[in-house]
Order: sequence, then C-alpha cells, then structure tokens
Amino acid sequence: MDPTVIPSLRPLLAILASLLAVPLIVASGSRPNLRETWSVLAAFVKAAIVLSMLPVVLAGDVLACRLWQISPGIALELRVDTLGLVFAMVSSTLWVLTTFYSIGYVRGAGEKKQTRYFASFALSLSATIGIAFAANLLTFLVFFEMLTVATYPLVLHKETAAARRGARIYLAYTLPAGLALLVAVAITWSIAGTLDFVPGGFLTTAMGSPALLSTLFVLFLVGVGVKAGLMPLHAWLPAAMVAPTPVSALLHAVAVVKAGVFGVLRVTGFVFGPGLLTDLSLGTWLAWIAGATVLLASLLALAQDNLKRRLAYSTVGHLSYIVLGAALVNVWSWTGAILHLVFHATMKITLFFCAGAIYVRTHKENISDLDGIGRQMPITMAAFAIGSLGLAGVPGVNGFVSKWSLLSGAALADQRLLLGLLVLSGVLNAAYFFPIVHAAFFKRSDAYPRFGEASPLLVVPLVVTALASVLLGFAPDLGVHAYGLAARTAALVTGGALP
Amino acid sequence: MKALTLLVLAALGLVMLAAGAGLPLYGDASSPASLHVADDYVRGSMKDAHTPNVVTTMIADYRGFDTLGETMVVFSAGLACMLLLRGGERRPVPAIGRPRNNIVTDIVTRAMIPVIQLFALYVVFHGHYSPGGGFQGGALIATSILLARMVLGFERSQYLFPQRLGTPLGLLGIAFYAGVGLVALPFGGNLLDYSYLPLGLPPHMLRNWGILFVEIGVALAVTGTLISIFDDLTTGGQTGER
Amino acid sequence: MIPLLFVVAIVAAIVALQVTDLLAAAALLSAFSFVVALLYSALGAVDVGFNEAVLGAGVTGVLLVVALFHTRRSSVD
Amino acid sequence: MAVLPESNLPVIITLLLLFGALLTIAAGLVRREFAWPVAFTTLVLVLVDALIQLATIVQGGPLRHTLGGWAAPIGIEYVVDGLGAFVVTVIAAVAVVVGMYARSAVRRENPDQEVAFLGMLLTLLLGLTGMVLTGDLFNLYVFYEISSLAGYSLLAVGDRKAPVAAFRYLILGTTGASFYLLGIGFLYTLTGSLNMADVARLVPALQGNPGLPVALALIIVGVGLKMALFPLHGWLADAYTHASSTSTAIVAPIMTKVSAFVLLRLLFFVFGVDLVANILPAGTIVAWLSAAGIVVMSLMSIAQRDVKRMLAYSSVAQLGYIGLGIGLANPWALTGAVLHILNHATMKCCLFLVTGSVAMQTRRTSVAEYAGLGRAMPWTFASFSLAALAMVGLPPTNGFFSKWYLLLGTIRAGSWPLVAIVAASSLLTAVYFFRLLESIYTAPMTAGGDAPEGESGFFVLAPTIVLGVGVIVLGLCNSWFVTQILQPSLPDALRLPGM
Amino acid sequence: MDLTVVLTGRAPYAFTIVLLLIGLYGMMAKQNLMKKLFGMNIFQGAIILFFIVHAYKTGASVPVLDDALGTDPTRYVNPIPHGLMLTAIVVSVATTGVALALLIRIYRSYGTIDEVELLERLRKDESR
Repeated sequence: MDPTVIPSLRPLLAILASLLAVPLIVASGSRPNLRETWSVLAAFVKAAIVLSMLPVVLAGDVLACRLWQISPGIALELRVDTLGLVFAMVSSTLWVLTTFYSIGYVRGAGEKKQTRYFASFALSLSATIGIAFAANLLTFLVFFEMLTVATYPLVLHKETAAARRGARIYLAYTLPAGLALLVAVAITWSIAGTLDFVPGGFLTTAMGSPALLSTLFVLFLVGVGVKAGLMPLHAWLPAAMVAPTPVSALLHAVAVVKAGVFGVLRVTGFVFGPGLLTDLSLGTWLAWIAGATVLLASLLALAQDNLKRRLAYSTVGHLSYIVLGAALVNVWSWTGAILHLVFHATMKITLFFCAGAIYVRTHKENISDLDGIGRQMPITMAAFAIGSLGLAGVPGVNGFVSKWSLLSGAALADQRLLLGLLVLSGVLNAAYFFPIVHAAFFKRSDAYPRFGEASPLLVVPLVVTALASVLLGFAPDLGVHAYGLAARTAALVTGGALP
Repeated sequence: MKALTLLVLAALGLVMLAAGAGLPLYGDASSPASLHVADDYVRGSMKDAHTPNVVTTMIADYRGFDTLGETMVVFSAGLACMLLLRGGERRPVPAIGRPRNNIVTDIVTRAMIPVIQLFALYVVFHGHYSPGGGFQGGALIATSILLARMVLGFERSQYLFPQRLGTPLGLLGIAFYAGVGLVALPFGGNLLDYSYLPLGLPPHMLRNWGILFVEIGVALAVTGTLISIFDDLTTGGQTGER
Repeated sequence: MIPLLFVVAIVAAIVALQVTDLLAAAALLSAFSFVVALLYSALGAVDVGFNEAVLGAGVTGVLLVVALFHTRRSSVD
Repeated sequence: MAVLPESNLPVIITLLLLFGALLTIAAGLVRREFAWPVAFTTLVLVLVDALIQLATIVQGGPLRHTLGGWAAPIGIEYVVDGLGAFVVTVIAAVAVVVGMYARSAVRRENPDQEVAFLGMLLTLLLGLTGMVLTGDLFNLYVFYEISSLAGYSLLAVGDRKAPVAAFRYLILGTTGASFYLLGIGFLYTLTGSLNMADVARLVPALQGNPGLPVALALIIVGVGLKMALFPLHGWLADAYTHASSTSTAIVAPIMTKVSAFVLLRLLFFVFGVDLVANILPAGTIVAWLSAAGIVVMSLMSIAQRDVKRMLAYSSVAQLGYIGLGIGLANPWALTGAVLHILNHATMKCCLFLVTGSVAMQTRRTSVAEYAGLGRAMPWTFASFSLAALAMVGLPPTNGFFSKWYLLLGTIRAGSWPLVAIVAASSLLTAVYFFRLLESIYTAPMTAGGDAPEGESGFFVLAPTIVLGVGVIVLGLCNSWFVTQILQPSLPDALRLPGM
Repeated sequence: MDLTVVLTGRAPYAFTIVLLLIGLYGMMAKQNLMKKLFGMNIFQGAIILFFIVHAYKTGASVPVLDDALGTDPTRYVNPIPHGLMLTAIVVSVATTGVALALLIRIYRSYGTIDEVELLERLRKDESR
C-alpha cells in the first residue's frame, strides 16, 4: 500500500530553523549570551518541529514539501519518510544536548572564534536535516556538499598546523567523494530519467549493462562511503579529531558520518534495491568490505592511546555495522542497521562527551594518563562505562538490541562467517574499552591534584545520553519509536514481513 | 624558430591555395556573389536613392549601419590615443612638431592647403556621382591640416585647426550621423531609414539627401578624429589648452 | 598591367619588412599601400583605391613617421 | 512622440551606448566630474532596456529590426532571440555593477584618464552588445573591431607592463579579426550573402566545396582568438594581470563570453549542426581543445603566485567549460555552456572586484600577501568565498549547476575521459581556491603591503556583495533561465527532451 | 579545365595569398614591434585585395551607373566588396593608430620597441 503524501512546510521549516539562526548568530557575535540564546532556541525549535512530524509518519503517511525546480525535471524536494525521520530525530534531539555541551565546552576550554564555531555548527545541522529529508538524489547531493563545506571551518577551528593538516585531509577525501557522487547522480539521471528515492529502488537491469551499473554502484559507494568511514576511505576521520570535542561528538559520531551511512542506506535500499543488488551480487561484496572494516577498525582502535582517536576508530568500526546491515538486504539486517544508526549515536556521543569533559577538566587526551580519573569524575566515568558496555553489545544497554537484530540478519542471510565476525568485533570492543574503565576506577595514581566533576553544562548532557542508552536498551521503542520505524522501513525496502 | 614559422606559413599557404579551388574563377561574371544581392544594389541604386555611385548608396544607405559602426571605430581609435597618451608629465614637442621656418615650404604649403580642402569638399559632396565620399573627403581635409602641422610646425598651425577641437568635431560628426538616422524612429520608421526625413520630398530623393547628410557626418568625424590622433601622437598627449 | 602591380606590391612588401631603417621601411610601406591602391583601381574598385591612397598611403604613413620620431629609428631586423 | 514598436528595443541599446559614450566624453571635456554620472545613467538605462527586451522576447518571441528599412539580405538586420537577449542582459548587468565600482576605482587608479576611460568602457559595451544583437556577418566584424579596439586600450591602462601585454593582444586580436574577415570573404564569395539567416539557407548546397571547411576553420580561429579558446589564449594572462582592476573586471567576465556566444551562433545557426559535423570535425576538435585547456590552465593557475594572474588562468580554464559545451553540441552540454556564460561572468567579476579593492586598500597582489585579510575585510571576503565556492562548483552556488549540466552533456556524449576531466577539473580548482581561503582566514597577516583600514567604501563594496549573493541566487533559480529563456531559442536539434 | 584558365583564373588569388603570408611572416618572425605592425598592415592589405579580386568581372565597368550600360548587373564590377573594404581600410588605419599609441607608451616606459630587449627589461622588472 502506498502511503498518502501530505504536502507540508514542516520539513522546510525544520531546515530553516537552524539556517535562519546563522545570520542571527553572526550578527550578535559581539554579545556571546545573546548569540548562544539563538543557538539554543534554534536547537529546540528544530527538535520540536522534527518530533511534531512523528505522529503523522507513525500513522503511515508521508510529509512532502516540493520546492521549485533546480534542474529541468528535478525539483528541490523534501520528503519525510520513516528512515529520514529516524535520522532527523536523532541528529536534532542530540543537537539540543550538544548545544548546551558546546557552550560549556568552548567557554571552559576558552576556544577562539566562537561565533564562526556556532554559525558553522548551525549550518551543518541544517545540511544534515536536509540530507535526512531529501526526496531525490540531487537534493540529497546539494545538502551533502553543503555539509562538507559547513564542517570544514569546524575541523579547521583551532587554526593550528595540525588543524590545517586535518582540514586538508578532510577536504582531500570529501571533495573527490562529492564529485564521485555527482558523477554517479548524473549517470543515474541519464539512464533512469528520475532521481526520486523509491523504497526497493528504481534502477533495473534494463537500464544499463551490468558493468555500467556496477561502476555506478562503486561511484555511489565512494561518494557516500567516505563520510561513512568505509575502509579504505576512513583516514580523514581520525585526522578530523583535531576539532573541538563537541564537533567530534555530534558531527563525527552522529551528523556527518551518519549522513554517510544514511547515504549508504538510501543508495542500497532506495536507488538500487534488494533485487538489483542480489542480481549483480553487489550486496555481498559490500558486506565483505564492511566486515573487513569492522575487524580492522577494531584492531586499529586497540593500538590508539589518544582517547579521541580510539573513539574515532571504534566509530569507523560501528559505522560499518550499519553498512553491513544495509548490504545484506533482509528485514532483520535492515532493522538492525537503522537501530544501530540511532543507538550507536546515543552511546558514542556519550563517550565523546566524557572525553570532552575530561579534557576540559584535566587537559588530558591520552588513555595512559587517565588512571584513577574515575575517582575524581565518578559520574562522567560511570556514563563512560555505560557507553562502552553498550558498544560492546552487553545486554541491558541499547547496543545489544541493534547488534542482536544485525546478528539475526546475518543469520537470515546465511552468512555464518560475517556472523562470527560480528561476535568477534564485540569482543574486541570490550577489549579496547574496558581497560579504560578499569584503569579509571581501579588503578590509583596520585600523579595529579584532585579535580572533581566538570561544570553541569558538560555533565548533564552526558548523563542524559547515558540514561537514554540504558532506557532504550530495555525499551527500544521508547520515545522516538526507533524500533517501530526501523522495522517498518526494513519491511518497506526489503518487501519482507514485519519482524 | 624562424624555420618553424616558415613551415607553418607554408602549410597555411598550401591549405589556402587548395581552398582556392572551390572559389569562383577570377573575373567570373556569373559568380554567386555577383548574382545574389549585388544585382539588387545595382538595379536599385538609382530608383531607391537616385545615386549613380552604387558603392556610395551601399555604404551610406543599404549598409549604412556598417558605416556608422566604422565611424565609431575611428572615433574609438581617437579615444584610445586620448586614453593612452594624454595626462602624465608634460614633454617637449618632438622634432616633427617643431617649425621648419623654411620660407619656400611655408608658402607652398599655405598655397596648397585651400586647394586640398576645396578638392576634399568636392569629394564629399560629389560622392553620389563619382568615386569618393565622406571618408575620402574627411581624410583629405585631415591631411591638409597634418601637412600644415608638419611643415609650419605644431604651434603655428593651431590657427588653422586648434588642437582642442579635434575630439569635439569627431563627437559632432558621429552625433550628426546617428541623429540623421534617429529621425526615422519617432515617425515609426527603422533606424537610418532616410525616407522618413521630414523634408517633403519623394522617398528616393529623401534617401539621396540622407546619404549626403551622413557623408557630411562621416567627413566631420574622420577629420576631427584623425587630427586628434595625429596631435596626440605628436605632442605625446599634451592637450592644446595653452 | 595588373600582374605587374601585383609583383611590385609583393616586392615592396618584402623590402619594407627587410629594411632595417624604420623610416625607410615606413616610406616603403606607404609605397606598398599606394601600389595596392592602384591595383584596387585597376580592378575597378575606384572608391577603395581612393580611400587606400588617402588613408593607407597618406595618413598611415604620416602617423608611422610621427611615431618613429617618438621611438627609435633603427631596427635589428 | 509616438510610442515606439518593440522591434526598436535592440537598436535603442546600441543608440544609448553610442550617444552615452559621446555624451560622457562631451560632459567630461566640460568638467571631469560630469563624466561618471552620465556614463552610469547610460548603463542603468541600457540594463532597463535589456530587461524589457528580455521580457518581450520571452513572451513574444524573437525581435527583428531591419536597419535602414532594407529587408535582409539587402540591408543589415538586428535579430535577437532569447539567447541573445539573455547574453545582452548579462552584459548590461555586469556593466552596471562594474560601472558602480568604477566611480571610485578609476579615480584612484588612473585619475588623469577618467573621462576617456569611461567613454571607452561604453564603447566596449557598444561593440559587445552589437556583436550579440546583429544578424549580419560583416556587421559583426565591425562590432568585433569596435570592442577589440576598446579592449586593447582598456587593458593597456594599468601598471607599467600593461601596454606591452596590450600590444601583444592587439597583434593577436587583429590577426583573429582578420582571419574572421577572410572567413567571411570565403563565405561571401561562395554564397553572395552576408546575412546570417540567408547564408544559413545557402550554405548547405555547398557541401564538398573545399572553400567551406577553410572558411569554417578561419572563422573558428578568428573568434577563438578573441574568446581565448585554448591554445589561442596566449594574450590573456598578461593582459588581465597588468590591467587596472576596473578594466579587468569589465573585460574578463564578458568579452570572452560574448565571443563564445558568437562562436556558438555561427556554428549552430549559420553553418548548422549537421554541416559542421560533416565538413570538418570542428565540434570534436573544439571540445577536446577545451578539455585540454581546462586541465592545463587549471594546473597553470595552481602554479601562480599572483592572485590576478591565477584568476586569469582560471578564466581560460573556465572558458574551456563553455568551449566544451559548444563543442559537444548536445542539449545538456550546450545548456551548461550557455548557463556558464552567465555564471562565470558573475563569479569571475566578483573575484576580480575583490582583487581590485584589496589592491586599492593594501597594494597586496600575491597569494602570500592575502594571508589573514579575512578578518580585516569580512564582507569583501565573504563574497570572495562564495564566488570561490562557485568556481569549485559546490552546491547550491551557480557554478555547481553549470558543471551539472556539462556532466550530463559529457555523459550523453558517452565520452568517459571528458566526464573524468570535467569532474577532476573542479578538484584542481579546489586546490588553489581552498589554499587561498585557508590562508586568508587562518594565516597571520604578512608584512608586504599596507594593513587594510577596514572595509572598502560603499561604491566598491556594494557591487562585490551583490555579485556574491547573486552567485547563490542564480544557482537556486538556474532552472528558470534554462527552461524559460535558453531552451525556446535553441535549434530543435539542441533542445532538451520535452522542451 | 586547361592550364591557361587556371593560371589566369587563379593567379590573382595566389598573389593575394602570397601577400597574406608575407604579412603573417612579418607579424610572427620580426622582433621589432614596429615591424610587426608593418606586417599587420600588409596582412590586412592582402585580405582587402582578396575581396577586391573576387569582386572583379572581366570587361565590366566601375560600379558607377552609366546610362550607356543601364542597370545590367553583369556590366558592373560587384560593388559589395568595395563597400565592405572601405570599412576594412578605415579599421586597419584605426588599429594602426592605437598600436602606435601603445608603442609610444612602451617606449616611454622601457626605452625600446625591440621584443628581445623588451623581454630582458621586463625580466629586470620582475627581479626588482
């Protein structure tokens, strides 16, 4: 049954909420408090608008906002379906927390150029929501590139040599990727004559030779895979960790990288579709690439001493969980993938928040310096523990739920090896997280004076996200109905029955 | 390097010669060019504009717009000299502008100038019936002044034609030309359609007059501009206000 | 008659390019223009011939000479 | 005075510019201060007329004006279709913007020549608009020469080296004009007509005549020289670099574009697509030359140390896009090419204006010296960044969309190397622009030149900002131009499907 | 088509091409800018000649109407190229004027109009 399409301005407003904040932020650059007020306001408004669309979508309808044409036959069009809404809700709600956290962080760490910082942040969020709601590939591409541009100043923020290097690497990866995507979209348009996302895909074997379609798929993968940190295209992510921690937290654990995997989901599920992927046996290949990434990333993470870099590599690994789920297109794997998109966000942002709090308080970034920190910042480190447990897939935290459905997806696809691989990576996760927690709480070191917790602006958000992770672990459908939406999307795309 | 140049030129030459095979033969009276539009001009010149000299009719009427543009080309050349040379520090007038003080040449020149100018006027006004017209006439007048400038010297020839008049005269000429062409517009005609001139004559006579007018405009423009170019070049651009 | 003019024109052109004294070259260029003007007239283009004689041979020549007074008269090639 | 018929609109543009030039000089001879107001008023009037003309044509179809009342082919006629009206409007708009800039710039850069300069500026526009409007081959030559003479002398105004560069340009430009004239000579002796439509009617009968391909080649070389079609671009770099900022700002954006338009018109409307393809692989040659130009010139501009020179080389590269579109001669590519005439005009004009205002403020010209200026002149460099992003071709700027259409064109042509070149070229562009932006915003200011005392004056700043914003606006509403103006006036063979 | 026809029928065209090449040679190979300018003039002269040559008709009269000949187009030389070339001549003079102004400017700033010397002095500017 086709969902009824309701024309509405809400998706547009959701984007404008933060877009219009940008000039206000710039204009009030001289008065920090006013400036931050705009950010907070924008964040709340945006989240409110996005959440207000939940009931409609749950009712099985689709909100659409068709703007003018940006190329003959292609409109700048927004469309709120289950998948898009999930992504939008995650990023917008977490932005609220991140805003508070950012205020605390940049002031605590005494960052310069805060106006530029907040402006770019708002812009990136608009781009992210745009990506989530894009109804066709060209709209998607427009916002995708906007995101690239908007995050560039954030990576460059510290203006140190390292930051410049990080920013250059960032561009060196994302710009070519954007071009690959552009070419891919152009080819798609010329062979298919349409760019609108369709659950189950709109490309068919009739539209081109297998060689062409496979090349097209590769181009798409390069295009979105870079942001998704798919190996071997992941190298920018650790380099981009020079950015201030809130940036790493929201953008490099939620917005940007998730935009990448979201792109993978769109491409596999809404452009190519299960049928074509299996016909050309592209899905399996992608699955194996993802699997390899999961394993390698986890191993690399073990080798890192810098906390944020370790988190970055773990992010790379977990993103590939999602790609993996997307690749073996069946109901369970897709449910798992989408769930992981949400749950990994809550867990990983917690960890980054913790890292940031520690940095602001102690200016320590290396794991080896964190012995005994748990005694001084118990709440922070408790949250950290919850996050790591979740990522390791321990039952009781939401990570377990998503991983479970991913596993059953792998089982359903009869990919025993990948199944084992997932389990193994869970173990590795434990291997690179638990030592930190252990050291934090049970190693004692009087190397440095007592600190105590960071300012509430930093602590409250991370507590919230940690609690969220736990709650979602017990009731995955709580609040944003992540589970229901994920399952429905999966059914819609794969044509299978609801799990 | 030179060898390469010659090689390129040789190649070009051969291509051009080969291409020549496609062109009508020299002196071919039935070439497409002579049978398509040209014949209309020859047939029409008399009855359209009452002007035997077909070339005059063509440049001043059939393709009068080209000529307007062409006058503008001359003027812009004058403007270019003005732009490039005027201003900056004053320099001595070079040898060519200095008086010769040779009594013979002076007298001869003074005697010749009116003759040339008279002939020039004839060329302008008789352009309908014989070779010549605005360009030739204007250029001749200019030449007479140039002669004076060179023989009598820059300063002493000012009385014939003050330097500062060059540009304004050019302006005037073009404005006159374009103005004559403009008249037709309010009467519902097209630009440069002389048959709309409000002189109460039959169209072909109106065109005849129109041609004369624009020839005068051209003559003025060419005279003024050529002189101003010459002056700018000789004086290195010092304006004549002195 | 016409072939002769052609030959003269070509010779004048070549010499004008080869002479190292620019003043002489300018004079030769005017000569070239004049020959060409004759050629035009011989080919029935009296107006063009007239124009070339006055503008090409006359004015251009004068302007060249004037410019030469401002610059250098000799040329290495 | 009776109300004039619409068919007078085109000639009124020419008359306005003609009398405007004369009046400017006259007024200037009376008092120097009078020159600018007259000139600027003229420009505004021309723009108004151009807009009315555009509107008229979009509604009522092409305009014809037979000059002297002699119907073509006996007389000369002005023929303006949507395409021509579009280009004229672009010229007029750029002219108004630059005219505004000229007010203070010319006085500062070359006070002695203000009057002649402004007069010459109008003369240049007279020539360029004439080239676009006329429907007669020889008349086109006349206007070609007017614009060329104006171009030489405007570009000769500038620093010490400018005349040298201008002289080289003069020699090359005259060669080009003469080649064009010779080409017409061939066409005329073969067809006996000079009217474009008439020649178009007569030319097909001449297939197989050895004179025809030569005529075509001569015309392409002739126009290509003025258009700086690679490898005929030799004159451009020096001329642009050493000329005064106003000269460059008016010449660079429109003169080469107009020639591109003329080339397009001659190839597709006089010779005709099929004939061109039959008698000489002109299209292919132009396309590949342009492609080579795109790559080589982009590399050249990366190598430059002087900003203006860098922009000059990138101009040649960008012209490659237009040449490529014309050469491929398929609907999408052509759309991209024509759209790029407008887009590149806006962005390049903006960039050159910025270099101008920076030079006036601080006497800084080299890439190194631009370091750190971003803080001192925020608005100037905000527009600069927008234009730069457009040059790189990132959405939603207009540069992205020209690239989009061109890509579709190259794909349509099925030539993958060209696809790769178009894609890769924007990476090369990104290299030199992001390098510049990075140093502008993050590097400390260098010693060379003065420190800027804040923003430039209104007359310099306003045009820059207008263009900067225009880059975005034009990008978002590009589709309107394409569907409303470009498509209706293209020959049927080159229409987009369904247009 | 026998040889004499070719010779008489093509020779003028060949001559113009030769002139054209001479002019181009001057523009390309001469290192004195003034010489380049001369080359340019010759080049343009050749092109004008091209038009005039193709306007010619054997035995036809000057394009000034004459009652004896009436208005029979074949009796008169083709007037169109003449008109066009009037324009072309004026254009070439104008271009020469501008070029000369440029040359004077160049000489003022660099004291030479010889390309080789000029390049040296330009390079000296760079180094300074």
